[in-house]
Amino acid sequence: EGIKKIKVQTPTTVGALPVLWMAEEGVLGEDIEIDVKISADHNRAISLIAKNEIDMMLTGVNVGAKVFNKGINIKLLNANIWAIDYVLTNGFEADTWEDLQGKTLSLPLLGGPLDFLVRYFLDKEGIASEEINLVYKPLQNGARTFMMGKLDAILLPEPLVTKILSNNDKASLSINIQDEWAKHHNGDGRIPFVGLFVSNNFLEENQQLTDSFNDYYKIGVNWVNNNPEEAAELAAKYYGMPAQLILKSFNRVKLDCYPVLEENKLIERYFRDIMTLYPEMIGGKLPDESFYF
Amino acid sequence: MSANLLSIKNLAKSYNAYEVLADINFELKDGEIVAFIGSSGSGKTTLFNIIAGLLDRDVGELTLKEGLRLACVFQEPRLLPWKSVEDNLTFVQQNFLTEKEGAALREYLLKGVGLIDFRDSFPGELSGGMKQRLEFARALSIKPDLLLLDEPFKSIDTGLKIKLRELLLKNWQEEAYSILLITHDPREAVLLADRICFLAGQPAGIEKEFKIRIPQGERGLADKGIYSILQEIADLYLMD
Amino acid sequence: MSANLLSIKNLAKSYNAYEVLADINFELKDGEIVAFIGSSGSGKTTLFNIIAGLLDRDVGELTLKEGLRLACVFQEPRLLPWKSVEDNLTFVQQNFLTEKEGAALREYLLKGVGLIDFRDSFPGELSGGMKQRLEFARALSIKPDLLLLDEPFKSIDTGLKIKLRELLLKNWQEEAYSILLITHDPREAVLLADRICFLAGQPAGIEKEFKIRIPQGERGLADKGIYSILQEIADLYLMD
Amino acid sequence: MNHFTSSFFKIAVGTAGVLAVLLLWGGLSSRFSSLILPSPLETAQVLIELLESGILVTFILITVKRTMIGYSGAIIAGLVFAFFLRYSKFWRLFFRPLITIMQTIPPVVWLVLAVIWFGIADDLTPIFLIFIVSFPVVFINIYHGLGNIDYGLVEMARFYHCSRKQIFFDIYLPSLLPHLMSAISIGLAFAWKSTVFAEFVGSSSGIGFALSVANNNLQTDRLFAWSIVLIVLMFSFEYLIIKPLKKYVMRWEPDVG
Amino acid sequence: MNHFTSSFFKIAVGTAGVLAVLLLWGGLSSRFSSLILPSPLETAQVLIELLESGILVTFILITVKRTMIGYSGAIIAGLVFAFFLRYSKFWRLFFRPLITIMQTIPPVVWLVLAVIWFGIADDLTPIFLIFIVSFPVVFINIYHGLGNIDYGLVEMARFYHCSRKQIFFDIYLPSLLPHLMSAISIGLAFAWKSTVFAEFVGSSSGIGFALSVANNNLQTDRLFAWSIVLIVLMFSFEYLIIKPLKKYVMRWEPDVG
Ligand SMILES: Nc1ncnc2c1ncn2[C@@H]1O[C@H](COP(=O)(O)OP(=O)(O)OP(=O)(O)O)[C@@H](O)[C@H]1O
Ligand SMILES: Nc1ncnc2c1ncn2[C@@H]1O[C@H](COP(=O)(O)OP(=O)(O)OP(=O)(O)O)[C@@H](O)[C@H]1O
Ligand SMILES: [Mg+2]
Ligand SMILES: [Mg+2]
Repeated sequence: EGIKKIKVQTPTTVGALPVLWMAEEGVLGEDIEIDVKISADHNRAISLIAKNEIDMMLTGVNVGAKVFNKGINIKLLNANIWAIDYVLTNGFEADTWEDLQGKTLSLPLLGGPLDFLVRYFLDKEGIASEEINLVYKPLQNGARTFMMGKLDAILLPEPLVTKILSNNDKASLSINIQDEWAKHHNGDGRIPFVGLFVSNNFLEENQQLTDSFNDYYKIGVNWVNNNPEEAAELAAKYYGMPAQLILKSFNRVKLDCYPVLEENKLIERYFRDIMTLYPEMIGGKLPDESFYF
Repeated sequence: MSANLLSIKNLAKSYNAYEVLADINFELKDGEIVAFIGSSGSGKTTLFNIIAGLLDRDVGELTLKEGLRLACVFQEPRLLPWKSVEDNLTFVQQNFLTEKEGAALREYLLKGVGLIDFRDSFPGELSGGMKQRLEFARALSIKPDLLLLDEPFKSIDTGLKIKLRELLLKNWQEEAYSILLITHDPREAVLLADRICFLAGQPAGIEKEFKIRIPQGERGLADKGIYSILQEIADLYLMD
Repeated sequence: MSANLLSIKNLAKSYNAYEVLADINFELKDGEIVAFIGSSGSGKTTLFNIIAGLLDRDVGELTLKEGLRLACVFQEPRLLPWKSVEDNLTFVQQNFLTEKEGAALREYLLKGVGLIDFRDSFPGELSGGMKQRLEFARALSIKPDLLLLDEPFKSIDTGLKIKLRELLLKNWQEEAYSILLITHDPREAVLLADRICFLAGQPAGIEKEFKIRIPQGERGLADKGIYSILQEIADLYLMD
Repeated sequence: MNHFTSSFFKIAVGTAGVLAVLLLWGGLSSRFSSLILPSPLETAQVLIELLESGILVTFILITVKRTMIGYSGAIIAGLVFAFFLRYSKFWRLFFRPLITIMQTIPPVVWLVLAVIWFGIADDLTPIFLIFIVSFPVVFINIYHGLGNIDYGLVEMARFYHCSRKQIFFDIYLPSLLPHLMSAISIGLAFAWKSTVFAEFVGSSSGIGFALSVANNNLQTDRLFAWSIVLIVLMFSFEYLIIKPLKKYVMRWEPDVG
Repeated sequence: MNHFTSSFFKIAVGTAGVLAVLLLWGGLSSRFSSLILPSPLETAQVLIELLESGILVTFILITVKRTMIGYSGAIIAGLVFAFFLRYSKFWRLFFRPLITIMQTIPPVVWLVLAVIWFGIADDLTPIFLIFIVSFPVVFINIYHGLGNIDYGLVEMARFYHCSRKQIFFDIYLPSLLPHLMSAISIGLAFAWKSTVFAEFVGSSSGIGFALSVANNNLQTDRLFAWSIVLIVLMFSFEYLIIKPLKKYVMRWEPDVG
């Protein structure tokens, strides 16, 4: 009685560490409880938020835009992960996309963000996408097949990158997706991967609470960046990964929050590029301003 | 005492296109013993199954006296394999007799058919004749008003047959039930029945009826009346 | 002509703790017809199943003449429900007769047992006695050397019984097979067999053997020799 | 009732059931965004799109092919193992636990093994998974059916010197057929599902792959459209192949009620 | 062979089969990184860690509870529907296609529906999925078993005025029990699997959730450790509950060979 619950659903992403920190620390006060549900299923999160059974979710920024455009009543509170993906190669080094010509590259999802990014870069560099043998495999399967030496290259997010590198001598870190992005965007390599979304229903009823949630989230981001060891412990506790590994992977992850205007500009830039290749990825149109907080 | 237990009018039955019975007319009085004979495949079991309500007739009327308690010895044994010999009796008794009454009767009947030592065996552990005797005991175990017996003495040797026949008649006198008996042996029929119906033809009907007026106890196969009936029946069989 | 088709020495059998047969000694000569009688549950089927190789004996020796062709009428019908009447015969014939030989014999036997009109029916469409006759025809359909018959005349009326007995003996004269017959009816035994073994006791043994020297064709139930054997058997049944 | 009205009646009642579900679905869907629950109409539109694009037929053929290969393998292996284990006590004791293990290992783990064994071969992984999932179902049903065979008939056949082949074809097979048919129709649903699952996680073609793309891209209407395709396929198998086969196989059975 | 040596023999042969697989696994694993195929030893270590952390027992209890609830529901519904559909032609025609549909709809789609119906409830979604997946298996097996009942016995009982209750308990049930037992043991494997699947995708607790986390983190050793847990659970059910029950249920059957 009297205790208010904020229900947040998230996959096992670094982007949720600030929320877990908030929940553990009880930063919102004694009468507010943050209930974090961990599940990899985006669809479930979306249905739940549409039914008002959860209040917030962490998911891909593009996923949020897409469901927003399809009429689900949500808002982006902030985007928080800006760097996370890398190309690993097996037994050879590749500095550029040209080096991957004639090779097999595994991507997790046809029409997903990583697929978009690769095709975007190939397009920019004038390489036909047929020149690289693109195969689509779920991340874990792809990773294992790569470990078996049956793939030339694979595009992976952290912490899988660190995990593969520390288990496979032949694997080398070849292309930094963020650097590639920078090449085409005036040296700014920030890509808005993961966002924190809130249901408008919750927002309307809890304006102030949402504001302070968002503020604390940003404090949490700083806490994670300043206390990587403790943050890694937190991840180990909730996600079941070894803390050492997560700690190591932090070097290749950019968790940050920016002032609203700057953030929105970066997101719109990303969405515009998406619109040129895979408009369906964000629901066929740029989301209007009510998408942003 | 002479109300009709059963009356059948113009009954007919066929399996698909194969006509088995046609135009059967029959009445059974209270306390009567009637035997049905006729060659194999003539339709005796079919008629019985219709009377027992196990098979639907195609046309005709069949009236059973209200509240009639029927019991039956089936031609192929229908024993519950997962119940012991005694429990196979208990199973059918429960709707007719009290537990106490039932237990006494079971004891009496199992002794009568010589299965008392096997009361706890399962049917799978009985010989062919023993199964047949169990069927027999089960039919008597509900104190029926009308007993339908389809080859009850099959696989049973003469000595035992006499014992069972005596058991049947003793009960018949005490309980005053009626009996419809199917048998392939005319001698059994003449020794037991008041009336014998001979089923023949294709489709079969009751071709001939014999009445036997000598009291059961006093009949012998060599008696003149009995013997001539047996002769007549033998002729009928040959003609069919 | 008098070699032993079958010889059994000191055979015994029990089901779990229940001893059924003990110390059975028996020899069968070529061309002989032997009947086994004995009260229900005495162990006749058990002994047959052991001879047929369907059941293992516990102790004792059993020798069949090499290459002996056995046929059997089982006490409970064992017909293939998914094969027609005629195909049930064909099924067992295929390992013994050529197709042509087989077809002629099937025709002959189905006529003999009165099932020729039902050759295309399935066993599920036959009456009890018809199934029994089919079993009978099947046993004869492989031209056996030794015929094991367990109650072959069960559910079969007198007229038909006489026909089947004639069929059996006619074949017996032509084909010169031996027969082991189980029956609950001593009259059948005395009319058919050269020798009758009476099984009794618990565990059962061959308590008594009767030899009948009158040729089959000339026997009548009222003959003096036959009659006295029947009397003796009746006494044995009563004592058991 | 003559034959025409009776079979008309059958179809009518069956259709009524399906219609009831459709109505329920329609009613429910009006309360949700199509992202969460698409309406039957939206689903039908997607279905037509898929049909026109040609992808429907292509993927159906791929999935059916894989299912047939994997499932025939499972049926044959199920038959062989069932006989083998029923009649060899040693191998029964030896293999029984292994089959239980096979049944219990979750599909994700099989996928790990499939990666090891088949690498990137696109067809083999789904076929393997179908086999793995449906083999135990088929096996257990047949094994159980073998236990129900009237042993008296087998004894009779042995008695009359019938060869193993004759006993197999004239006694075991006809006795088994009803069990086999039900094993096959139960197993079929699982075979379908496992093809779909395998394609879902480890292939770049077929209905399961289409479902996975639809699922990841939040195209719930496509998800439903592909499910409808699966349902229609399953019905075709049941009513055009299995049902008539069953009837044929049981033709000797006198009809009861 | 006396009783002791015989049951010793049984266990020895069964264990031999399992050992053979372990050896094969051990041999194979030495050739791969533990990310791809962990060795039995590594797996055992993880198992011990899980046990010590207490998470093993917690998750087992959660998963077993869900499975039991969903599965008992499926068995009861399977029984009821099987009887109902066997004896009412109308409802048979009405429901038969619906059950086929139920069998065919892929689990991902059920998950979509589960979210709509049950929302966030952490337990209900797995329970629902178990029910949905195992109900058709149980239903079809029992329905098929009902078709095999000796109708002569039912007629006999009707003839002797036995009530429906008596007929049910003294004829249908004993005739059905062998089928029921095999239905239950076949279905159980599916019930387990569907609990695991449901937890895998839509829950934050239970063995399936643990598997999903392990899979996401590419912790193949944990994946195997949890599979072992599942296998042990399945064996316990089979050999401690179902087998003895089967034996008891079939005690009237004279032993054949
Ligand atoms: N499977 C079994 N398990 C236990 N006991 C059995 C089994 N089969 C038969 N028996 C017992 O063995 C005895 C002999 O049986 P068998 O069938 O040989 O008798 P039979 O002489 O053929 O009798 P009938 O004339 O009634 O057919 C019987 O007392 C029976 O109870
Ligand atoms: N289910 C069935 N389908 C088709 N025909 C059948 C069926 N049952 C019996 N018949 C046929 O009906 C006829 C009569 O069968 P029924 O069982 O009544 O004979 P019966 O007089 O009892 O013979 P028996 O003395 O041999 O037992 C037989 O010719 C048989 O072929
Ligand atoms: Mg009859
Ligand atoms: Mg016998």
